[in-house]
Amino acid sequence: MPTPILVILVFGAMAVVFGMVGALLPRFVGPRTPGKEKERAYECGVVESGDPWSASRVQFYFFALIFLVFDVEALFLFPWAVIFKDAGWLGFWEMLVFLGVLALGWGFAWRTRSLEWE
Amino acid sequence: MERLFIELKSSLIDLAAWFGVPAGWLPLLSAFLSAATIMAAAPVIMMYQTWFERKVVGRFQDRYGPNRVGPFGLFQPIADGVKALQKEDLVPAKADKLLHFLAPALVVVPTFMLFLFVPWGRGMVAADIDTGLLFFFAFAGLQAPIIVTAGWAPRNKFSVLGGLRAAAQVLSYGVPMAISAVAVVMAAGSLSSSAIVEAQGDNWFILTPWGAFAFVIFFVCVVAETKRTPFDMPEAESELVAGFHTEYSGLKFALFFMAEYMGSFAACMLATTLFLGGWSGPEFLPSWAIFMAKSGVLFFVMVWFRGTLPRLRIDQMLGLAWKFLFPLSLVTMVAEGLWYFLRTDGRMAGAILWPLAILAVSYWILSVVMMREFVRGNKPRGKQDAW
Amino acid sequence: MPGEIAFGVIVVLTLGAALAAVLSRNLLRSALALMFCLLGVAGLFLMQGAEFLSAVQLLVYVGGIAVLIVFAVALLERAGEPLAASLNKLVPAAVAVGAALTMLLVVGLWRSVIAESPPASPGVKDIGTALLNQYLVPFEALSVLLLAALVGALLIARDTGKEG
Amino acid sequence: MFSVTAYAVVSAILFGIGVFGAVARRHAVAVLISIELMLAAAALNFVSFSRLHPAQQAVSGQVFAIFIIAVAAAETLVALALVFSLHRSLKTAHLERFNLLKW
Repeated sequence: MPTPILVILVFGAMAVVFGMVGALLPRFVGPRTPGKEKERAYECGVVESGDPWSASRVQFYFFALIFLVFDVEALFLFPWAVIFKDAGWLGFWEMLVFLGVLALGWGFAWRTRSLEWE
Repeated sequence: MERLFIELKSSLIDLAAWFGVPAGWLPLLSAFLSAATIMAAAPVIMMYQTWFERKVVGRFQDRYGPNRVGPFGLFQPIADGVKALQKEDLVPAKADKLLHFLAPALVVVPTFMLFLFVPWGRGMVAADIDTGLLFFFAFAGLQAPIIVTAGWAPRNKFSVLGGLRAAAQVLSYGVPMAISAVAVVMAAGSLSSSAIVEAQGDNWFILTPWGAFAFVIFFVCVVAETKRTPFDMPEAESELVAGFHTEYSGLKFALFFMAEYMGSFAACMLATTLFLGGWSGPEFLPSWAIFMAKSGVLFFVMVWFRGTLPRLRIDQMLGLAWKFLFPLSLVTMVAEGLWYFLRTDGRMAGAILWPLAILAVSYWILSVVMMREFVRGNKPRGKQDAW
Repeated sequence: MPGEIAFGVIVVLTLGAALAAVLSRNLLRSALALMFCLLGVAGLFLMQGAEFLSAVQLLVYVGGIAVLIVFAVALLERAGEPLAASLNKLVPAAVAVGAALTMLLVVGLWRSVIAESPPASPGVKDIGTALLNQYLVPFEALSVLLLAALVGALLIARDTGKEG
Repeated sequence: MFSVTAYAVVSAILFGIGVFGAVARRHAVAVLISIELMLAAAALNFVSFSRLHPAQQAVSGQVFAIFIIAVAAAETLVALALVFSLHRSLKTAHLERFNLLKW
């Protein structure tokens, strides 16, 4: 197996161990004085109301959605950018067509005010 | 000095071979050595980042900053770590206990991974693969789901909202960040970070007309990605207490803090690699020292932002990403294409003028549109639209 | 040797996470398990020398699609609670179908002789060239598909009702 | 490096798990998660089997896997939008409740 890949795997394993130890350690080291008041959700001292796990705004989903579309676009930009100099004008135009179509989607999202936070 | 770390590593491997470690395991040893070095270096860098930031912001605000523990307060980060360790591990009664444990444990992992793909010096990329740059962006994006989980686990209103906001911010700024890097990839013709540094030589990409634009876009996005001021509204204490890490105490909080600072330094390192010529510089200095110095200067700029700029509102923040930086990054990419084609055609004058003209016009149009949107956004709107 | 260990660990992570994703009664945990499973698949790509694909898997699948699902779970009402009954009445049938299909594939693979060959690992340049020449039409068609998906999803998810 | 068979077996098991989930889960998002598992298994197969070919044709396998990933992104966008829409009108995302046309 090539060394760079080995480095990624070994380092990933080490980072996971680092995080796990970091998150487990306070259980054994820190003091433990549990209490009912202490274990309530913190809302600046006010008794909490409502359930935070109920539905939030769909607006967040819009941003994730638009992000995903343009993330896929960016993914196609990278292999093109690598061969951009060899591909010449033709390759450039091919990518501009691709971008142009997706720019329509961006324009639609702007027009329908999906890019806005209200 | 130049090859200090490389020689050290190869002599350690030779030593292991001499002691009779089978040849099949030597690559693993080599990988382990690189990994362990970075694993040790990154937290130390992070500790002195916090010290540096507190000192500098202290000066901005006309105070001393930490100066009690050790000379110039140099041991302050260690004292902070010990203090975090002594805190009680609070888990809210209603929390999802498993996720409350997993989120802080995992949040550092993708941030650590970022350091593998930057060239710390000449020939010092830990994982020198063809697609290193793409891996950097991929791991930077992995933060988002972990942050949502971290906010979700403790079942607290503020942290749920903070987590969702932070994730929306990380996602939104990830796109212009990647696209502004595409312009660099076009010029360098490679996704490998060491090849990008070598492609620049002494002609740093920031000195080209498109490069200057791309650098500014990239740096703004990077500041937002790492949730630093002026984009720190996921942690806006005036509205959301402490954002997604409200309910984490002691070392668990320290892990989030660590992920943030390490991420910001890794991002400075990547910006140096892409636009500031990486480790290239005067010959008499070792390449890794030059690289660290350049990254440190960029981190100073981040601290400068923090000392100077007020926080953006969430609508302004998202608008800036999608209505301004995103189209501008695409235009930058096209300008880089024009620049290259005109130069290969031998029209040097046009090569400077056309890209600059395109960039300037689109910058002007976009900023005018943005300003109008902001002015409109500041007025109370009559009818709330269904959107 | 290190290769074998890495392969074993990644396979266990992938399949274990897949099982957890399918069986967990808590949707958010399901979504996170999916994320780990896809991470494992990215690891398998990496081990086969498909570096670009591995990065794409991380960037789009783990960092995009899995995030979208996590978001959706966080935004749906009551989705954070463990579901009372997460499986329907078709469990025996589902187990039968899943197991039969897997057995069929595995037996088929076992009996077919697959020639061993050194891994051919095309680089990013090859992929870029293929996209711009051989696969130009699907590539441009994909932009239309993404446009359609973006517009469609925005229109469908849009809040037409009165509640705010 | 392992034989293609090893990766293909992993992919087969992954696909089987996905099929089970897609049939047996009640919640729409859980079914979607299972479908993602199946798609990932398919992409894994494309990449593993492309290794049997010289680099010229091996590209095709990888390009197909990229297309699978991109199409999966489009599919997820619309599917989750549908789940939101149904959830809004029916207050549930359990698939057997979506039976208004079953008369």
